[in-house]
Amino acid sequence: MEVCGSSNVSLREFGCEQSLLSRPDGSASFIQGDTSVLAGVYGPAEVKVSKEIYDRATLEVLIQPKVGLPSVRERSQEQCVRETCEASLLLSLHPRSSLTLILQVLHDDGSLLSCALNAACMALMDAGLPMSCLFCGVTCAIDTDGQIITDPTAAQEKESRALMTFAIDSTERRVLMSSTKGSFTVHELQQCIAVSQKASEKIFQFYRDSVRRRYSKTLE
Amino acid sequence: MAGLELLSDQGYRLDGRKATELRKVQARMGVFAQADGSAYLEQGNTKALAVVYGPHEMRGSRSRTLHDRAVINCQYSMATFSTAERKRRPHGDRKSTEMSLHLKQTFEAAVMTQLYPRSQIDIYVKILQSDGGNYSVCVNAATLAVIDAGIPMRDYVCACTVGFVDETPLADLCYAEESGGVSSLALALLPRGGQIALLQMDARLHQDHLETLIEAAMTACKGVSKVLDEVVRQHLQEVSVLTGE
Amino acid sequence: MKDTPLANCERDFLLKAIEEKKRLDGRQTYDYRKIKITFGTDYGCCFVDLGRTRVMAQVSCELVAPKENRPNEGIMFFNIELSPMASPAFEQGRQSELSVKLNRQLERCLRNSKCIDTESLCVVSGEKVWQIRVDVHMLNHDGNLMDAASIAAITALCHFRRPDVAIQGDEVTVFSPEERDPIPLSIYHMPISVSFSFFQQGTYLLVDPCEREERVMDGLLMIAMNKHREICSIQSSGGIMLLKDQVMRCSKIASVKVSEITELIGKALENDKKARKAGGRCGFAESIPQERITALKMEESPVEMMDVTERANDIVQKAEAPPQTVPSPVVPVPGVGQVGQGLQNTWGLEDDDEEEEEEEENGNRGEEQEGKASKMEKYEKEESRGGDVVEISDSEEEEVVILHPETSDKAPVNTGSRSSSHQKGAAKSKKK
Amino acid sequence: MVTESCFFRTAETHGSVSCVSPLFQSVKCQQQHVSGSPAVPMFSTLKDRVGEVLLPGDEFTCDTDDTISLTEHVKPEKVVCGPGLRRSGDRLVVCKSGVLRHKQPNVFWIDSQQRRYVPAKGETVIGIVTTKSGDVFKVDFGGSEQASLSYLAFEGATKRNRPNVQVGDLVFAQFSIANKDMEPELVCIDSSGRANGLGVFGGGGLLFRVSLGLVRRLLAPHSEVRSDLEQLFPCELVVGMNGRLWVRSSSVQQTLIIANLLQSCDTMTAPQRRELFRRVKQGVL
Amino acid sequence: MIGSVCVTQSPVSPSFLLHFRTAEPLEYHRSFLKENCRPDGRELSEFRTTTLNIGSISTADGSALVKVGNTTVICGIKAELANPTVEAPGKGYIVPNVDLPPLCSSRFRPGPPGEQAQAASQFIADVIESSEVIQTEDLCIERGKLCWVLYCDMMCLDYDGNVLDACVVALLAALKNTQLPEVTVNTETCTPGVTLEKRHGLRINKHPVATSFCIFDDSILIVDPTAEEESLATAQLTVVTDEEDRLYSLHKPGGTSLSGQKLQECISRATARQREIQKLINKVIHSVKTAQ
Repeated sequence: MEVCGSSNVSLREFGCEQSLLSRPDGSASFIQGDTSVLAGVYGPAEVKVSKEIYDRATLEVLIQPKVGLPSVRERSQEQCVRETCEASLLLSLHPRSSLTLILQVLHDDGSLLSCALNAACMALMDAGLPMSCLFCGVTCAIDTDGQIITDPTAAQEKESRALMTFAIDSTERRVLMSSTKGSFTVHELQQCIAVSQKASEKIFQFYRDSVRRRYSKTLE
Repeated sequence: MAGLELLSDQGYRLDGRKATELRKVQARMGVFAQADGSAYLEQGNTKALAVVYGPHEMRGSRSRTLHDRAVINCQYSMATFSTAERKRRPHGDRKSTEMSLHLKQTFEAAVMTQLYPRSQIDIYVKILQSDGGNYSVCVNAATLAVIDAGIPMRDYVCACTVGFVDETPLADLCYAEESGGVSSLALALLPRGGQIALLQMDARLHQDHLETLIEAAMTACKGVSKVLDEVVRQHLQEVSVLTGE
Repeated sequence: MKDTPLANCERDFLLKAIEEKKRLDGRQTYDYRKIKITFGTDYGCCFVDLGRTRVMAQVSCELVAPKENRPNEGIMFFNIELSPMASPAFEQGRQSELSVKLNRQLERCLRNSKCIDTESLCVVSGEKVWQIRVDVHMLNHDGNLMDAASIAAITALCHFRRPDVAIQGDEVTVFSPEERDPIPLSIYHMPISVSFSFFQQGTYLLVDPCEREERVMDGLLMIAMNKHREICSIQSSGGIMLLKDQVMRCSKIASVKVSEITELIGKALENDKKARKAGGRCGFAESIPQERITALKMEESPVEMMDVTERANDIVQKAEAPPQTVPSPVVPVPGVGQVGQGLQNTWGLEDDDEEEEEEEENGNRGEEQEGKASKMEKYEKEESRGGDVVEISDSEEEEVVILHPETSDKAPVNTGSRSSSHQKGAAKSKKK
Repeated sequence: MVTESCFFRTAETHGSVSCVSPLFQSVKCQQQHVSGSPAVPMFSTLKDRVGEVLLPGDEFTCDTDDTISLTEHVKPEKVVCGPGLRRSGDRLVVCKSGVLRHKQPNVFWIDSQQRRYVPAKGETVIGIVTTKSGDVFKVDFGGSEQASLSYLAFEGATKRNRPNVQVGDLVFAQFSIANKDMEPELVCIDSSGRANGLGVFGGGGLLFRVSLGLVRRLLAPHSEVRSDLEQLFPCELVVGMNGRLWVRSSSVQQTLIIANLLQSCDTMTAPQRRELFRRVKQGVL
Repeated sequence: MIGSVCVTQSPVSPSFLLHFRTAEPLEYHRSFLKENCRPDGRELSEFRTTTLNIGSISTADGSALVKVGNTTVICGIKAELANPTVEAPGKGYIVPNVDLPPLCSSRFRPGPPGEQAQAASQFIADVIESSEVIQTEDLCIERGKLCWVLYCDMMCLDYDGNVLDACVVALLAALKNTQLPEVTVNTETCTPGVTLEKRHGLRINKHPVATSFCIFDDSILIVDPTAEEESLATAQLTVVTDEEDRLYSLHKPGGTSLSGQKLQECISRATARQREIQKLINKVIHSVKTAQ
């Protein structure tokens, strides 16, 4: 149960580029090791009458896999990302309009859902949509020896006994979204949550650094 | 297809035609009474039926209305029994959707759409029997149907498929030739001005031969246009006899 | 979502500029925008930037049964996905005219031109062949999607490596990249599409139109060619009327452009090969332009693990332990059981209503209060029966409160909510 | 065409830009009502961080027993929050990423590089007429729905004398109604019925898009970008708050240069920009 | 109990309450939650009555009908013979599918499965995979040649919230009820022979049980939400656990954030629920056996 050997408990090299596409209102690509996701946001824009909600904006999330057409797995991930975004966006400020978030998987080398969440958050920020807080995704794997591995690669994911992805909010560092696979104990769960909360600090700091860098030339 | 010799040493093709010879074209206009215009056309063994409705008010989604000209709506379909193997989807697959698009594009160029702003012209074409040159036969049939409907056109649009074998262009390919791995080129022409309304080519061909092939296609189209012209004149004569003028 | 409409003044200005041989981004009439070719981490993943147009192609393979009429040939499948990311006008999963056009043109350009040796993809004749699938994703639409897609697709095909296979008897073994080096596809030639847009009834002609130019053009001519000056496909689209001379002129320009682009692809592939050989990283992290202020990268960093275990233990220990005993379910008839007498459903089971009642008569007053007090700690064996029990019927029509008198011996039979017999269950717990 | 040969029409009609926008007044944070404490702490913490980059979720709380309040003891003050700042209980929460800006005496807002426009009453935008229906034109201004513009909302327009506006024309108009729950409405006249620079555009010129941040910088009272540009070519420039710019100059070439220069301004520092402008000037002249 | 008493004592008429509920559903629920109870009389951490019926569909190889309050889910299991996949020649496979047809609620439209149904199917598939409720090796008859495929179709007949919990119970009970016929492979002809008379049950390794929660107004946790509660909630959460207190899923698709402590409370409640359901299933299964 003890967490030792901190070598596994690290985040891979990560990077982000905002506003890289000309058409969407907001875009970002997020890279964790070799895993990479491209996100584009349109909105607030015109909404289809059938999807209109009178007191808030309609958010649609589309996840495009790299090969083939979206399947049930993507649908379930879309739900996770959408509801996480809905919790942090102030949708009531743009009633009767539509927001569309498209996530294109560029490469999957583990921790895909967390990378998608991070890309989504950066793209929403780039689009300037009002948000009550930021969020980030952290994936933890537990290997067969019970060791926790943060931000696992695809190979590590394959060998792990359990895999958990959490979305953590930036204000209180609580769990916005949780999606797990495999079996684990309560202790392991709580440890993973605690580790993710720690890791989230790093990611939020990274968000801040990249936004700061971006505005560095307009500070005057 | 090494076994098939598409062009014999004597210069004859599989079905005994010469290189530049067209297949026999037979056509009738005004085959349906209720449609605004209709035509049936046979070109060799390929048989097509074209029906035109309109110009009429916009139907379906009004958002497609163009305020300065008419919208042309084409649908191409193949009868389930038209090919050797039964066709599962008569229309709606990628190939036939593309064919519909090509027909639409051809007739947008030829029909004087600016005379009918905010309206719609429907052109439906069905292949009853397919033996090569489907696109060309459809265009030729549709031209007659449009003329039958009395819709003004800049000129006849005539189409023909040509192939290229042993440095020789072959006019009006049949199915055996098309599938025999010939470079084939489909061309829709407004013969009087020599304007190309659609140009489509598949398979490999050296750039230097392009001109010869286009030339051959244009000649073939002009040949088709003569036949169509005769059909139209004959039809008009019959009609005027019937109406007693 | 609708695209932004085009204003009349934009149209007029663009046409006027084209007449003066000026283009929005300062290009000449026959110039391409800057083409950038990059590769992903995988084999067969290629990004093409054509100015601001951006597409990604990914090649994948799979063992499938061959088509009946071609038992010795592998299958090529192409799919261009007009992702809504590229333009607000694109919708997911809809077969638009544009999508049909692009898909067919790509098929014609790469499949019908027989640029790939499909016979080499046959594993067991008539049984197993490789299906090569090319997915092209449009990421940003700034005009001339076709050329970008064709460059991306052919480059990705050149870059792709399929796993090696061995056949022993009727057993087919697929080797992983570690076991045996994957094999590139055998490609005969590289067809590349070049698009020409026509303006003012064909008077003016531009190569590589951008999105705004596409919106004012009359029509488009796409010519696919390889560097041996062999035309692989020609397609005109839009209601234009071309003259033969124009077509010939376009084909000449195309041959020049194609040889330039082929060279560029060759260089890009070469560079990538070198980088991979040198063992350098060639993933996406390397592709982030460091000089841009919109981009930032952070090195691998450890996560602070100081008090994680303590925190987790703390939470687990502080939480209340789950109860050790739980109420037993009621089994009125074989095959039917019930637990949790909190609230009834409005349905009765078809055949078991009559027998059910007797089973549920073993009430017990005191425990209800106790269960409530002990909050989730104690689950009693049998469901309890309260004295002055208040029960709310769950009918949808009205939220009425029914006050039941002292429990009767027998509950009413077969009512919608099998009422009073099921009182508040002992499964009483409360959230703090 | 409404324009005379003036440069920067918008800047004149619009006057001092962002702070007059009612958007600012609409999101008011009245400190004294919130917690009863003097507003000074909040005010000063806000002021301390002006020019910093803030992210959504960042908060300003006012501690009732803040010692700073002693140093600056003044009467309770209002803090006016602009875009990107929201009141939530007794806190002020940032909801957009960008740079915190301040304008005397007590206006604060977040300056971001957003691209999608959200309409605000009183702001002037460049719109494209998409349809004529009944008594109104529908105008696309790049927001979440189309705005309506009445036939009568033009200078001198009457029931009989309708303005000559075609589908696809550009209009320079001001929002008379803009809130999240209603269809936005545009007018091409000011309160006294005069055009005052608003109206339909004449022929020619090029329309292009830039970020909303750049638009605000162009419209600022002493805009450096604008003064740099003034030295380059004589041109007409119309700036819509919705990120649309319209430019017309003596030749197609010059118009294209100006458009490309402005589009690249977002990612340049002031010296870089001046250097580029200088090079262009030398190259062209 | 407190809530219901409080309502009876209040002088408002039932029709007022009905209108209140229709016009201001959120306020209506809040007024109950303030008193730590819910409009249907339950306490915050109380489940609705769970009724289980096993083996009601004789055409299926295993079946179960579960009712949680009004929510009704029926699960039928059909076993078919198939070839194992190339990747896993020694395993059979399980194909779950959750169907939310238009008949169970007006919120579902005819046509291809909506997002909720697809997400539910994925959730069930994940639970089966994570918990290894059945060793897929058990389903293999002859390595590389023949195996069983279990098609587990869960259909919702009446939708009143918390469909995931009901699905998991129905699936588990149906699996326990499943009797597969014996299959022998003829070594000479390589054709399988099925003996329908000789049947045997599946080995069930684990008893995963799901417990769903809703969060109201960002703070109040309630268990087993009804459809109305689900639509008003700010977040949903499902915990899956087994008899050994191992967790198989902590599925929270988004919504209001929760702290580790709150999650722990949910897990404790889920553990109690697991005991309850396992007992229920065992007892019902036992009753069927003794009756035979």
